Amino acid sequence: MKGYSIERRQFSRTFDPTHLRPYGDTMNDGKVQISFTLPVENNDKAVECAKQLAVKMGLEQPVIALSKSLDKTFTFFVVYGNTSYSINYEDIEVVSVKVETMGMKETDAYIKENIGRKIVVVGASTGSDAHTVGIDAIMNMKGYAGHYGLERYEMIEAYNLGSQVENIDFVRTAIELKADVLLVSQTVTQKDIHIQNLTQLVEMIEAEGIREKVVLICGGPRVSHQLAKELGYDAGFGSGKFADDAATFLAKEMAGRLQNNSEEIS
Amino acid sequence: MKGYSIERRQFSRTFDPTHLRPYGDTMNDGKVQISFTLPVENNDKAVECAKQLAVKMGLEQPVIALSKSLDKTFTFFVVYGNTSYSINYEDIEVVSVKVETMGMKETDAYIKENIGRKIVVVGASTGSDAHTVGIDAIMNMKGYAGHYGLERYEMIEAYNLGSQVENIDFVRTAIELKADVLLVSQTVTQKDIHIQNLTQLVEMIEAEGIREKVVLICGGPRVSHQLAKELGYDAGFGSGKFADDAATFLAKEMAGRLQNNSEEIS
Amino acid sequence: MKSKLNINEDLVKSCRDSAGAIAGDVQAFIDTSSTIAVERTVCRLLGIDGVDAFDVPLPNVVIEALVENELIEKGCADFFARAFLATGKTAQDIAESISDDGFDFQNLPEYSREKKEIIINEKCREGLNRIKVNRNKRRDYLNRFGEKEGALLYVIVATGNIREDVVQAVAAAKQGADVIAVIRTTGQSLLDYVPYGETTDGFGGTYATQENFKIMRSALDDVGEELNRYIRLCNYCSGLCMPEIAAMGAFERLDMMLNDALYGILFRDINMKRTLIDQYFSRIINAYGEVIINTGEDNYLTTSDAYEEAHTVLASQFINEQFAHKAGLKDELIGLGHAYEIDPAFKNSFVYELAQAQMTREIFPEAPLKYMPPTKYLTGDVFLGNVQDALFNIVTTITGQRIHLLGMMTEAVHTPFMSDRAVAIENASYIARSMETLGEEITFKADGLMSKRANEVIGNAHELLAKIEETGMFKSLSQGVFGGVKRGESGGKGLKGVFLKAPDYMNPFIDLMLAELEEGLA
Amino acid sequence: MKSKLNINEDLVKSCRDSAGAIAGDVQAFIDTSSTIAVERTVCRLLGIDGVDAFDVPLPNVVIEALVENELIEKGCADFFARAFLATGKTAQDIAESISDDGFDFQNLPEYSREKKEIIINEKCREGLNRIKVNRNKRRDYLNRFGEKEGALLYVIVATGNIREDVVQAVAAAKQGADVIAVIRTTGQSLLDYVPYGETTDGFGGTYATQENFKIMRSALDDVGEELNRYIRLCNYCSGLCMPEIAAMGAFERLDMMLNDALYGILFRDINMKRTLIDQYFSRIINAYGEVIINTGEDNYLTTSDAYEEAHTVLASQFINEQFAHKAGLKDELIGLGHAYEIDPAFKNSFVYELAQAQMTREIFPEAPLKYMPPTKYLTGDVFLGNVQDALFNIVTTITGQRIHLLGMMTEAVHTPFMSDRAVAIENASYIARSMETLGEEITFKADGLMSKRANEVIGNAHELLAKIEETGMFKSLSQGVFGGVKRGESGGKGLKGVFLKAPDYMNPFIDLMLAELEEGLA
Ligand code: B12
Ligand code: B12
Ligand SMILES: Cc1ncc(COP(=O)(O)O)c(C=O)c1O
Ligand SMILES: Cc1ncc(COP(=O)(O)O)c(C=O)c1O
Repeated sequence: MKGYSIERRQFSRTFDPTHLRPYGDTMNDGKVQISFTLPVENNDKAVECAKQLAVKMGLEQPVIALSKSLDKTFTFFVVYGNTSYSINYEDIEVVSVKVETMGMKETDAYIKENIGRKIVVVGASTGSDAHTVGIDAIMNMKGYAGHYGLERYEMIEAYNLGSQVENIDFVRTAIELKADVLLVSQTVTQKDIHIQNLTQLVEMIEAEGIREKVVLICGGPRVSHQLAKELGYDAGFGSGKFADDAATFLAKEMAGRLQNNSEEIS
Repeated sequence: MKGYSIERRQFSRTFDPTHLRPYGDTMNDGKVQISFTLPVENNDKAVECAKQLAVKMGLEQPVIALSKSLDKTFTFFVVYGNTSYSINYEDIEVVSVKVETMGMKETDAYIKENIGRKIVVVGASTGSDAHTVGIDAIMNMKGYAGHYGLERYEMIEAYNLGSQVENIDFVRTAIELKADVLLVSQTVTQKDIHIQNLTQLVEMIEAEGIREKVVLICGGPRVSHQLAKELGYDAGFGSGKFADDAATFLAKEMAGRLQNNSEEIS
Repeated sequence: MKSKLNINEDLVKSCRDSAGAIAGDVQAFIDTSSTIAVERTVCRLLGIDGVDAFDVPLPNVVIEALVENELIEKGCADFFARAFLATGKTAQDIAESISDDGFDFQNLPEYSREKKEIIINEKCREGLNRIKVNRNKRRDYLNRFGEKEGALLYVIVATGNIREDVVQAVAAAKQGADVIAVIRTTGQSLLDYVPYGETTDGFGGTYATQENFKIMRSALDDVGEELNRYIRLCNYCSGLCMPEIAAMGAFERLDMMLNDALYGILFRDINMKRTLIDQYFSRIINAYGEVIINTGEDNYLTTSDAYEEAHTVLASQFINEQFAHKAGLKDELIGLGHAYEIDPAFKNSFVYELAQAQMTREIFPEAPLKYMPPTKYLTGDVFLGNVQDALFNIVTTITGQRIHLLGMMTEAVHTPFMSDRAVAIENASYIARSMETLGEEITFKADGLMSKRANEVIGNAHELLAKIEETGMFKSLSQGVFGGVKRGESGGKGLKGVFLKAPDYMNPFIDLMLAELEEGLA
Repeated sequence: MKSKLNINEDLVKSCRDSAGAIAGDVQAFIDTSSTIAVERTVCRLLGIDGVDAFDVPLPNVVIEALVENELIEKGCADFFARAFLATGKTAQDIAESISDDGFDFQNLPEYSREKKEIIINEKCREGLNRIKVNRNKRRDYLNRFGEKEGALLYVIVATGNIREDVVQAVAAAKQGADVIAVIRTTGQSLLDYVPYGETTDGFGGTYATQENFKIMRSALDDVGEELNRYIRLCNYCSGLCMPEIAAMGAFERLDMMLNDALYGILFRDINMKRTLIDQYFSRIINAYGEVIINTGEDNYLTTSDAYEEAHTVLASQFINEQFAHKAGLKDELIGLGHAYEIDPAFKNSFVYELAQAQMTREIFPEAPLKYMPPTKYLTGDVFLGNVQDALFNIVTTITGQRIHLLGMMTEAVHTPFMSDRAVAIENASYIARSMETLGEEITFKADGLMSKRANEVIGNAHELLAKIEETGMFKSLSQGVFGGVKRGESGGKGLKGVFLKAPDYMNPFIDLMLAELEEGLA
């Protein structure tokens, strides 16, 4: 008998942020669950393959909880095991929206005080994307999940252009409407079409020479603030973010810019 | 914009057993699903940690489908992505039970013809393990899932000692009953207690000098033939194996040994 | 069957009357006009296929030429009647010569109505016979294998590559799927032509082409033989090519087609006149081919709240039923759509969905209702997602929905993996098995929440239908009655393709098929 | 409430009568004897705690000494009465001097019955007051926070380490759990003593010790304050130490205890005489502390088929109810066990489980039924497992089971991860919310499958009870009536610890508690 450790693996059970590991029921036990399909017949050899793949993925002593035929030459696996990998939590740097979200009334008051006029916001689901529920959630009067949309804000003039709006039309309309803020929604992410589309928009706006004049915000289920920043946006909002988050950000961002400008001028 | 590949990853879509990869909806796409909990608060930083862990596990472009608070400092993640790892299917070697399973009548006939007397089988759930359903499934008259148990076999004399049978008592009883075959069931695997227990049994049997005289079989939900062989057993049966599988194996194994013996003698 | 919900039958009847009036109104308009898609379909039914050197399908080439030559108002059947008489060639040959610029439109002779009718009717019958062969083949299969009781498990494949789709579809069939729908590539519905040949490069779906239909049909027939079950094939004919795709489906023995002008209007911004005319012809073809249509009311609940706007779904179903009847579809072929899109945070959400599904079942007793799973409220929580789908599966099992579109636990993440589909099929099969006769075992409280809710929904639908009847369908759509989406009468894509029929316009297919359908498909 | 299943009430009554007779028979035996566990419990209730230098608990030290000195037959209360009178010391001091070998058994004087009763009753009341304080504290909490309607979501923690258990339990409470059960380490039920102190090294569970109880209780009280809910704590007192653990639980305000001699007999091979005597005293303590007991009939279905042996569960529940009544437990404290262990491959499995659960609910209308999830038929298919658990959750929601032990999708894989529990709680909460009033909305067909099934199960239980009444409980157990497990009257662990009471045997706790309980807990 060789290769089997009889005793439970010894590991420190103290939380260590420099070696952050997954948690099953004990600190640092490293437990993870994996599932995947292999394009081979369901037999002992396939199970061994699954095990070895799990090992390559860093699992120690993977347990194949399930191997199930999906077809003659396809087998689905569910695997549990403990990963040997850890993450240094202290090294992680992320950019996130820092401002604390205000309510609608608060934001309206803030705009009144700090900007003194209505903010013009133009939004759309751009490119070939036909999903409107996300941008509607942010803009429509009734809002979403109990958060009123921008149309209901006293100090925001909101234009929702709908979906499948080509970037070129979007930019043109924004210029016509003298938009202060552009909101772009992207839902379809297959083949990274959202990246492609969002990048194109930034480039167009830069080409038009209005990048500095507008606050540029994108959103969608697979959009993070980090991604948005990397793509050249001022902010990005994903799932679980609502009109009030966006409104707070755009109001503060506008105010911040005004202040900078006036400082520069003075 | 850097670091994002706009175009879909190019990979060969031809099945290649030397580079077996998981299958989502396209050959070699490498798709896997992972879930785990990290002992940190649910925020952007935690999401980034989850992503980095997934990357360490070999996932390219992991998508964090879910990040959900379990408590203030625990966050659960569901991640999808494509792994860069592959397995050489042709290199995989597994030992598996090769014989084709016979039905009860067939096995009885086989024993009559090849052994010419009843085979004495003694089984138990050993050590501290109190699970009897597995060994009962194999031995009890009524069997399990439509497979009759060994007690119903005409040519098998079956003794089911039940559960929590200490190895020492098990061996003693087996000797008393002149057992040809020993069946051991192990269900509890925490802290690898089954390995510990199964190993101890083999050692005892060797110490008693009867290893060559008995067919030694183990079983249980986490037992594979491979594991059984490594531990020194003649065979191992896991989930989805029934009395007929065990009966076929033990009959053929007995017959094989008889033949070898008679060959050696002549 | 007595209503389990004490449904107000008078109100239901009144809804149907209103819907009949609404559809009648629209039909009066439809009868005045045709579209380039309808005419291209006539080409296809006459046997024209293939593309030119620039990959433009020959039906498009022909119809563009007729438009250019101002021959379109009489219908392309009129043109072909004349061309047949003049040249003695097949439609395909004629089309090819048009494509090669070798057709002399200038000197095409005119013939008597009678002569034209004789020759064109003959050619049309040939086309229709191709469809009949398929119809009979399906009937044979169903006789041989028998028809499944209970819900048909419907799954989608969407790899973009028809060959990979086949792999997925075959695996799904083996796992227990009864219907395979090949999702179309994003945006195909806005193409004013149908792509040609085998394709492997769709995006979020696979091109609907006749060759792709054929490839999948044959794969499903093969696996069906293996499994001793008839595996149905479904595709989508909403969009700018409704009747063309209906014709292709009829030729390749598709069994179901998503077919709904309202869906195109609201969710693809297609012009309402264009698509309602297209829908009429497409549905006649579906009816003739015994292809079950699926309507798209479920989509309303992706943009509107399922509880508050439940009545809009019902109202639209009534209208769609009437449109379908006008096109010769029997109730057995009308797969009205609805969906389990209620907010899972909502108290008693399941109870309301059960009431809605039971109500729909009772109001359309013969229709093979198409029931869509929760999608909007699925998140990346795949474990909970599988439970949301389970509740949906239960409603179907209890209320006898027929076309049961399986929910995917990964709905919010990606188009389904092979394993996602397997998980979904196992979920649905387990529930169908473990609750097999539950529907018969339970009754609902006479004056309970469910009964009240059902009657409330009917009441609201009744009111809405009355309003639409008064306002007219086109104007109502511009007011956003469905899915909260507003569309203008002259807005949207494809209006350019609509034209007024000349007094001597000719499309014998319509008459031939409707006549046969009225006879009850001899 | 009218039966939804048209249950034959006469047969139910007759079952109850049989069970009463069976329990009465056993009770006659119980009253003749005591056990070392009962006597150790008297020690604990008198305030003895702690261990000696070899980690042997002082109650064990004392009782072993009494056995050795042949003083046990009169009961340790008799000994302590004499020792109190002779030494004037506390029970703890006396125990310690026994432990230090400093107690002079030889020269312990005898006193009149009256004198002994006066002093021992006084000391006993002190012990009982400790329990009353807890009882009142629980009542206060429940008054403050209110009692939850519907099912109590019950989850287990099982890390082996009480500190880690606390982390899990607190997280579970925040996710929505109402009851936390700390699974015991494997094999603790076979220890003839209760381990002492805080422990971190259990195996498949955590040692049940008084200190561990205290640690968890305090953590749950804290998180309860935060959540404005009273979080219940559960542990296990089946096994060789039933009454001792009951006493510890009463001291530390546990709210529920698994408590079932039959479970110990069948699944832990504990001697039936021993554990039935222990059970009696333990249940009196549970009753006095207002601790809900949970019985173990669910376990029968892990070794027997749920459909075929459903009646054995019901028969055993009837018997357990009678045993509980004899120990002064009100119906509100009798958490009879059953389980959703039906084979998922079985047609209509859900319908049968629904019938069984509804039947149980109607037969024991006041009992806080403990309903166990599917376990045996869970496999490594965690996705399907979550759906199996969903069906179980639905049965509880429809039929109003009270103690709802959440199923884990990873049941066949490992003891629950924190995330497994979260998935389970989300599953159950979603279903409870979305089907909140479904139970009120539906009725079952008068002469349907469910009604027939329920009455069939009752009929079979009736027959079985009649047979047990005739054969006697002990002999019936040796014939394998429950769970297919056969146990002999003199087999199993712990028989050595049973002794016949002397005629002047004394255990004032029994009388004091029963008297108060009869008064209705003043
Ligand atoms: C409803 C729906 C549809 C409806 C859309 C109706 C409509 N008018 O929008 C219909 C049925 C028409 C549809 C069509 C298609 N869909 Co669709 N659809 C969905 C579904 C079910 C829900 C999306 C939704 O409405 N979510 C609710 C909203 C509120 O959430 P949200 O968009 O994330 O928005 C929130 C945040 O992200 C944020 N946000 C979003 N945008 C913005 C913008 C700004 C500025 C800010 C600040 C914030 C913000 O705020 C919102 C509130 O929190 C999803 C599956 C799912 N459950 O997610 C699939 C899904 C998005 N669809 C998908 C696909 C593939 C399609 C099709 C391409 C299918 C096809 N082949 O035809 C077509 C798309 C056609 C096209 N050209 O785009 C895929 C996308 C896969 C991927 N990742 O690329 C999904 C994930 C389904 C799947 N599993 O395949 N779909
Ligand atoms: C029923 C059950 C119990 C019952 C057992 C009743 C009984 N008399 O057996 C009870 C309630 C008493 C119980 C107790 C405990 N259980 Co338990 N139990 C289960 C459960 C639900 C089902 C097991 C089962 O019966 N499966 C059905 C049988 C037929 O399958 P099988 O054993 O795999 O057998 C098949 C094959 O493996 C093979 N086979 C098996 N043995 C052999 C032998 C031979 C020779 C051959 C040829 C083939 C063969 O053939 C069979 C047919 O195909 C599982 C969870 C699950 N769903 O798996 C947990 C489980 C096994 N139990 C578990 C635990 C931890 C316990 C306890 C330790 C809990 C505790 N702390 O007290 C105690 C055990 C006490 C002890 N000392 O062992 C864990 C084990 C975790 C692990 N991997 O270590 C599980 C997985 C539950 C969990 N998630 O925590 N349990
Ligand atoms: C009625 C109807 N038609 C068509 C479709 C699909 O259409 P498209 O291919 O235009 O996305 C749907 C999709 O949900 C539908 O409901
Ligand atoms: C009634 C009863 N008591 C006790 C237990 C747990 O006992 P042990 O700690 O002996 O495993 C169970 C477990 O299922 C039970 O049902």
